[in-house]
Amino acid sequence: MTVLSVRGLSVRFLMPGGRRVAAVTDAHFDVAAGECLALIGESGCGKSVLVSALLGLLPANAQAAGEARLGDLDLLAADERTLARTVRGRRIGLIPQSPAAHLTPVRTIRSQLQEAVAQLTGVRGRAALRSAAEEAAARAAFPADHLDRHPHELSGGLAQRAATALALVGEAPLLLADEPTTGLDRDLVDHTVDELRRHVDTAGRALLVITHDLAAAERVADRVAVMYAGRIVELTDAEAFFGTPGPRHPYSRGLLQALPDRAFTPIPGMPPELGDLPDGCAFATRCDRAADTCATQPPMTATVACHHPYVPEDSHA
Amino acid sequence: MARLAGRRSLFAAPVLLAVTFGMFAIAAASPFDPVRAYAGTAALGADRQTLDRLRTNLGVDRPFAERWWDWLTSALTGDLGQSSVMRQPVADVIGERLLWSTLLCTVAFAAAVLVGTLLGVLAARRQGGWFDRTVTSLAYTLSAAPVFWTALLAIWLFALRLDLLPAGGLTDTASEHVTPGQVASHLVLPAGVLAVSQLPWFTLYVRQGVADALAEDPVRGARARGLSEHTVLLGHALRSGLLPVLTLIGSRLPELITGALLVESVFSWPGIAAATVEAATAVDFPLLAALTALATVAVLAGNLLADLLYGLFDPRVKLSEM
Amino acid sequence: SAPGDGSGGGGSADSVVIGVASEPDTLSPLLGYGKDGNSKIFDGLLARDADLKLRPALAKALPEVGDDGLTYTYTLRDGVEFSDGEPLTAADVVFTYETVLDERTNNTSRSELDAVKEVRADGADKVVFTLKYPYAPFAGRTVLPIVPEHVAGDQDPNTGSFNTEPIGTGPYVLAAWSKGEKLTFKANPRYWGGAPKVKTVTMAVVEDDDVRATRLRSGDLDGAILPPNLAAAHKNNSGEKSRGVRTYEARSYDFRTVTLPTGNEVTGDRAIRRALDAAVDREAMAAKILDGAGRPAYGPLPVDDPWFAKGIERPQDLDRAKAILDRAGWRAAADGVRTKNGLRAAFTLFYPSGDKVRQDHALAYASDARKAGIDVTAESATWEVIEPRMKDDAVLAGGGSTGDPDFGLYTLLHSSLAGNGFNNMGHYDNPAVDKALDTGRRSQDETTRRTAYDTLQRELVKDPGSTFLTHIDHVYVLADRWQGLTTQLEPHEHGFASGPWWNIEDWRPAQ
Amino acid sequence: MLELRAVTAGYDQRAPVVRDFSLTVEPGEAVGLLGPSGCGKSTLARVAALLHRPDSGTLLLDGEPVRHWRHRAPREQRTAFGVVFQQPRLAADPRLRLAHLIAEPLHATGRRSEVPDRVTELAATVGLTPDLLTRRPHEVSDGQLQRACLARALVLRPRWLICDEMTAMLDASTGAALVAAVETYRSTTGAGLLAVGHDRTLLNRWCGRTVHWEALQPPRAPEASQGPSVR
Amino acid sequence: MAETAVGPKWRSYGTRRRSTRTLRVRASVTLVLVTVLAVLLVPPLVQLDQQAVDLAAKLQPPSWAHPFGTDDVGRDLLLRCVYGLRVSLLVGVTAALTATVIGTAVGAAAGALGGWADRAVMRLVDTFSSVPHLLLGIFIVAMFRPGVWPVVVSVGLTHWLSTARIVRAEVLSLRSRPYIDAALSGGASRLRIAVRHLLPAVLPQAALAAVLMVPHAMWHESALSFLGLGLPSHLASLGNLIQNARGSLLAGQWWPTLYPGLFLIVPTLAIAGLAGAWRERINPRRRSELML
Ligand SMILES: Nc1ncnc2c1ncn2[C@@H]1O[C@H](COP(=O)(O)OP(=O)(O)OP(=O)(O)O)[C@@H](O)[C@H]1O
Ligand SMILES: Nc1ncnc2c1ncn2[C@@H]1O[C@H](COP(=O)(O)OP(=O)(O)OP(=O)(O)O)[C@@H](O)[C@H]1O
Ligand SMILES: [Mg+2]
Ligand SMILES: [Mg+2]
Repeated sequence: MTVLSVRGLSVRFLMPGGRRVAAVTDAHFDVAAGECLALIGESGCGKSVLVSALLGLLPANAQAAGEARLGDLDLLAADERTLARTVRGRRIGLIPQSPAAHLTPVRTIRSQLQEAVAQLTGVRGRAALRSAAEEAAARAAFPADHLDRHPHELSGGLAQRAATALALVGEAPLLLADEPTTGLDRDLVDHTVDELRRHVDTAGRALLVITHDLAAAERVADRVAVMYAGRIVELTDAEAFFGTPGPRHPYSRGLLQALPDRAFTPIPGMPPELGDLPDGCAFATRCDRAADTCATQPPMTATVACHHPYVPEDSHA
Repeated sequence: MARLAGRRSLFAAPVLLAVTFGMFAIAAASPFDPVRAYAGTAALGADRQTLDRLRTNLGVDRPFAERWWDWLTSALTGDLGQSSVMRQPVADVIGERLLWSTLLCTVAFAAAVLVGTLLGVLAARRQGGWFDRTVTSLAYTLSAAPVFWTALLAIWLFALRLDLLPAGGLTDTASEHVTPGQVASHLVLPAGVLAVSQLPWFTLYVRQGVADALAEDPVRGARARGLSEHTVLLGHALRSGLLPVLTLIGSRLPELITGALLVESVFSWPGIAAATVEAATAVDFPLLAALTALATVAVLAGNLLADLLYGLFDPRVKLSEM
Repeated sequence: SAPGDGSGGGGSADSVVIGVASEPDTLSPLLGYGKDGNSKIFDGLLARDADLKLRPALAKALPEVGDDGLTYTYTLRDGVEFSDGEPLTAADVVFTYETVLDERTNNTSRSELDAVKEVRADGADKVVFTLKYPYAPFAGRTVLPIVPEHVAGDQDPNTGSFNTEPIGTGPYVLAAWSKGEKLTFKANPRYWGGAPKVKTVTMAVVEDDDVRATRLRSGDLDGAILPPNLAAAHKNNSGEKSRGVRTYEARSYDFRTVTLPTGNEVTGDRAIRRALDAAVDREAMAAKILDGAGRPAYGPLPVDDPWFAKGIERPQDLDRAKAILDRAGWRAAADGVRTKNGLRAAFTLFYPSGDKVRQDHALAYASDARKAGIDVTAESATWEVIEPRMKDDAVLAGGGSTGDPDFGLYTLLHSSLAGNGFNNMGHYDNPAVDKALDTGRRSQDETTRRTAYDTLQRELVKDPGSTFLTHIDHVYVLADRWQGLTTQLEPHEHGFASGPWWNIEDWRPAQ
Repeated sequence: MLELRAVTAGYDQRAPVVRDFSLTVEPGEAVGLLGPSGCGKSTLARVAALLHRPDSGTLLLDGEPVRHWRHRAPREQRTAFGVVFQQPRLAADPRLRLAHLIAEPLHATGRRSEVPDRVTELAATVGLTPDLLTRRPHEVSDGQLQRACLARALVLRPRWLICDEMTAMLDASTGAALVAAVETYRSTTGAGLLAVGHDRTLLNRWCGRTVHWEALQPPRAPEASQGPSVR
Repeated sequence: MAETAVGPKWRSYGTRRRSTRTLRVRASVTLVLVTVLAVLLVPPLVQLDQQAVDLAAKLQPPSWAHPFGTDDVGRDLLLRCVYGLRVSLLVGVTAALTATVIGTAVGAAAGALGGWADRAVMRLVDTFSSVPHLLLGIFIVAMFRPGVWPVVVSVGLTHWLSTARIVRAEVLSLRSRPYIDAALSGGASRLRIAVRHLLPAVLPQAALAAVLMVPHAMWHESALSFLGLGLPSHLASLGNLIQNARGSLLAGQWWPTLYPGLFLIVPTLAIAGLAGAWRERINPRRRSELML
């Protein structure tokens, strides 16, 4: 059963002087119940914007097109009221990127947690709220003795855990986690990832996790989507992606090769300007397999959008 | 917190000294003539001898520093002196009137802060919407409206046209006893007018603070968490944009007192503020000094409160640094 | 509670609420309260009736004048008690006058009793005043309220509690004084003239004219003094409260004048003064600025006054004004302002700021003067600023005292008082006028005095030391619940003691 | 030489976050500092960059003890450090366009003339395309902002680089590119590097020497535990 | 790049607001321009004496001869409104600017310096604000001859206090932000931090204070004038005109109140509109949302 089904989602930012930034272009994917989809891709390729679009949290100069179905609700067409009252927090939880910036600076973590608990769950009463909040904190490994601190008094990792705790409160059927593991040490990453996995497994919930931490992605994801310059260029099973035969898109390969435990070499060239994308494949300029055909937009096949994908045999080449 | 309060109280003494001394100095330097003020309209028919005699009797030709010192030393022993315009001991003048002024100012201020904040929040909710535009235009208009004007309009509307509220005084003019019910009904108009005169600042600052906060990431985070609009507005946007408002609580006090000055005289409210202008233009040193000392204490307390509130409401402001 | 019911507005005849513009600083006669009579809490030896004639009050009869007008003997009425039950004695009278005359008492009108040499009791019920010089209108000064020595005697008259808790013999006692809000008076059951029918009188202090008018309209007040335009508006609107109100226009001695100081080269010139006198349109000022509630002033005394010199009325006559100036050598220059020997016919006219009526008079005056080629610049200032400049610059002054022409005119015009405080502001100096003033003051003979004041008024037309513009009517609006209300001819100060309520103790309910 | 000797620092005198911490970084050396989340690494980084006054202990800069911190530190000392903060969103003035953000230290130190060249050069180094340079922080992704912050840290050619979890929010390729940029800078200028993070693999790969927090600081008393309650 | 063959249906978020905003900004600019032009051009062009009293033409309702009617001594109200606006704008704008500049500078300096300097400055502010403004105003004005400048000085010198406090509070909160650390590390001096990083953040607050101060200063002027200390009360200033018209309103003549009132409020709203637009322009997020 699909929880979220995204069809042709595109997002543009209108800039002064009539320029447009194509942050997300024509994204198609589904997330099924009990499934975890990891979204990876170069910084600035549009992952966070995609998530914002799903929650209706884009700024006023943005335009969105396409369809994103959550059950029978089209998230893109829904009005702010519906989104605010029934969707956010209740049907879709979000762990935002830069959590420290997304916490209200003048209130303690405890009060924000308790507030979220009070609004999203049926828990009432001082003592009950208190313990529920502490429980939520514990789930994200947020130390209880830091609950009475304000966001600016937290370390990066602590803020990250606070944000995770807040997002888990609503027990939403779909969780969007934007870099849930930044600033965490290995133990905590594992803890968080396991918690997310447990969250998904318990009640057939779905998880869309954006991460740069490929180890974490490997640990949690069922499927992997790779984004490049606003497009999803590869969407495949995690096992195949991380293990054998490995990714098929040249970009995905480059990404994996850049890992510190592998070659630790960056993909050559500059990331493309989203305001001025080429007509064809955006990766062509940086791709060692590029050919003339790359001047046209490659169609998305079953798992990859590339004119010259690696085929399984190539993987050991 | 206690340390800050303690340190401020220590500071209060020199400030009080400076303010009262300054007041004596300014008043002495002003062209106002205490004798003329004392004599009132009778002065316009008085001859030179009478005026000279009054001048000696009132002791107004002594240097102001000397008079300030006298005032100070006797004030320290508890004797606030004799008010020449009121023909009464200063302590009596204050005793009779302070309660009513405090009542008026407190109610008005509380109303201004609460209603102003509420309107500001509602206006900020949809910036540029019709409600926002109505409220802001109204706020700017009100900020441009002199207090005596709003007062007159309020009397005209509520006392005359609608016949809802009494037009002035502390109690019904014919009544002889001060009952809480009467005071309450007589308080509505003056306090309302005073509140309305202070309202624009709160409304507009709250609106600005909330509107700015609404565009920031923390509110985006709060929204994403699924908090209700209400909570987002009050618990997050308002809380983040509250700093200027807290400041206003301290720093609008002087304006409030100035407003009370006018409101009290328009509504025949037997408070102390109306006496202030009289004391000033009459160069009634003892009364003036006592009133400024009172105002100073009020303002210092207000500012201290504001500073303490900063620490409470914005943890990024460190009390230890103030 | 709605203002209509609880307050006096509902209309019982035994209470009245009156809106006044200012509150007395003190209620102690020792500091000047009620010095002209009508003080309600107190009585003087004498009082004035509706026509301002003196009549006995605490004294049994008008005083016996002896020794060529140097002694005045009063016999006290029997059985008068202060409101605390103590009887009135001659000692109280002596105490009152002696305290007022005491140098240390801060009484501003002490100079009015300047003529008194000595006051002494002659037995328990006789008081004898001995004067320094014959002072014809002296009896008029003895309306001064009498205070009880047994209460005020132990206090410092300047600061004592008697200032706010007065006790007197008058028809009313002070029941409450909420400073800045109102004073409540109750009928004095011990009043020697019989307990008043109106049992409660409240004087609500409402500084602002417009607010007073509004509160009157809202039924919060039964009566109030109002500027003429607001009173007129009230008359038109009074239907809304469906209750009768009456408007009373009290004639007054209250004049508005422009002082023309002798020290100023322009205003000191008699031709200029006479031209100005001819150029001003007094009728228009009375009709437009005062909305008809006032009349042209042809001199310090109002046309209604029995002492007014008949025949000095004169209309605006611009041609005459121009002729006078032409003859005196003031020639019109290019900008329309006349000059003489290089001197521009221009001067500054100060008016006290905040006084709308004087402001309008000043502007209208400047406008009229301009038509005759005299450039008058109106400028507002506080009295503090005006005072030192009174001898050089014109001032829009006001004044007027009731009772006797001497009271107002001597201080206004006598050259010996030039520049003395606010007396004779313009340093007017006219021997004929001085002589008339002295005669009027000294002579006991009614005809001699009448001739003297007649001469004086005509002399003022020939050499106008100031341009008298209007006499202002004081306009009062009062609920129509009593019968036979009258007004007195009123002095410059008004509101608290003057007005239709000057004799409130005598009011009788309307049927 | 950058030397921390027995530094104790924190936000509350009674419960310091960093206690008795000692560490030395030689010029040209790259030291990785590895530690669990919330242990005080960022605090230490701020102390080292003269942005946070320690409660006790000394900081020796080329053998000279540092006496003043923050505003009072002499400008040359402050600018000897290039700092990449952990949270780019908070470390960027929201009103400045990225180009200006990068150039701000040049403006602040009166080296206006170098601005155009340095900005173009650094933008290329960290992989910022020209159109991003005209945007303000809220109009770019977190990773792009972090790149601008690195450029800002490099713009004054500091002798010491302090990178607080610089690559935590960057994808592998960009991360590798930035590390390469830092390494190039280091090798050409001989600057010292203190890289803070918890990715052991990354630090091992990047830095010549990786030290562990626990090894440098005596173990904490249990009540002051800063670690997660769930492990 | 090519949009998909069937062009996607874009859902936009905030364009409608944008167009009404443009309209509002244009209206504000026009009004401010008209005001300034009227104030600058009418007095020299129209050579009529605004002080000319004509008792016969007292309180005439608006007509062709007197589009705004006449006041209670028969002066033309239109002319007086224009003259009044001239004086009031001068007083209001100068006083508001003075107050705002002093307040912002003092507040920013106190907040940015912190510590000892902050305390000293803030106690000074406390001292100043202890005396009710009107009183201080009264005394300051009383020391000079009536005129425009004493009023400006008195209003300007008494009204910077709340701005100073507001600005300082904001600065206190801002100055511990990480981006200030970053600036420090970039070698910025205190002054530069105050001017480049703190000040821009508090400008909206200061601007709001300034806008609110304009009408406030205008009426403060009339309150002082009323006490006899400001401008001569027959001189046209909007405050004086409104003040003088009170009695007429109760007597049923609305025009002496309405027109000066409009002259006071409309420019205020226009200035507020401009300030609002400017505020949107300097707020980075609003700015990009409005695509400025
Ligand atoms: N408000 C905006 N206006 C214009 N462009 C924007 C805006 N917000 C984001 N962008 C652009 O959209 C693109 C996608 O940004 P997004 O934040 O989704 O990146 P990301 O994939 O999450 O990257 P990171 O891994 O660095 O977080 C970026 O190139 C960014 O510059
Ligand atoms: N401004 C502050 N006020 C009070 N406490 C603070 C403040 N900043 C950080 N702390 C606390 O100090 C401790 C160490 O924080 P620090 O940021 O140095 O940790 P860190 O090692 O960088 O952690 P992370 O890896 O999660 O970023 C944490 O417990 C944190 O809550
Ligand atoms: Mg992102
Ligand atoms: Mg950290």
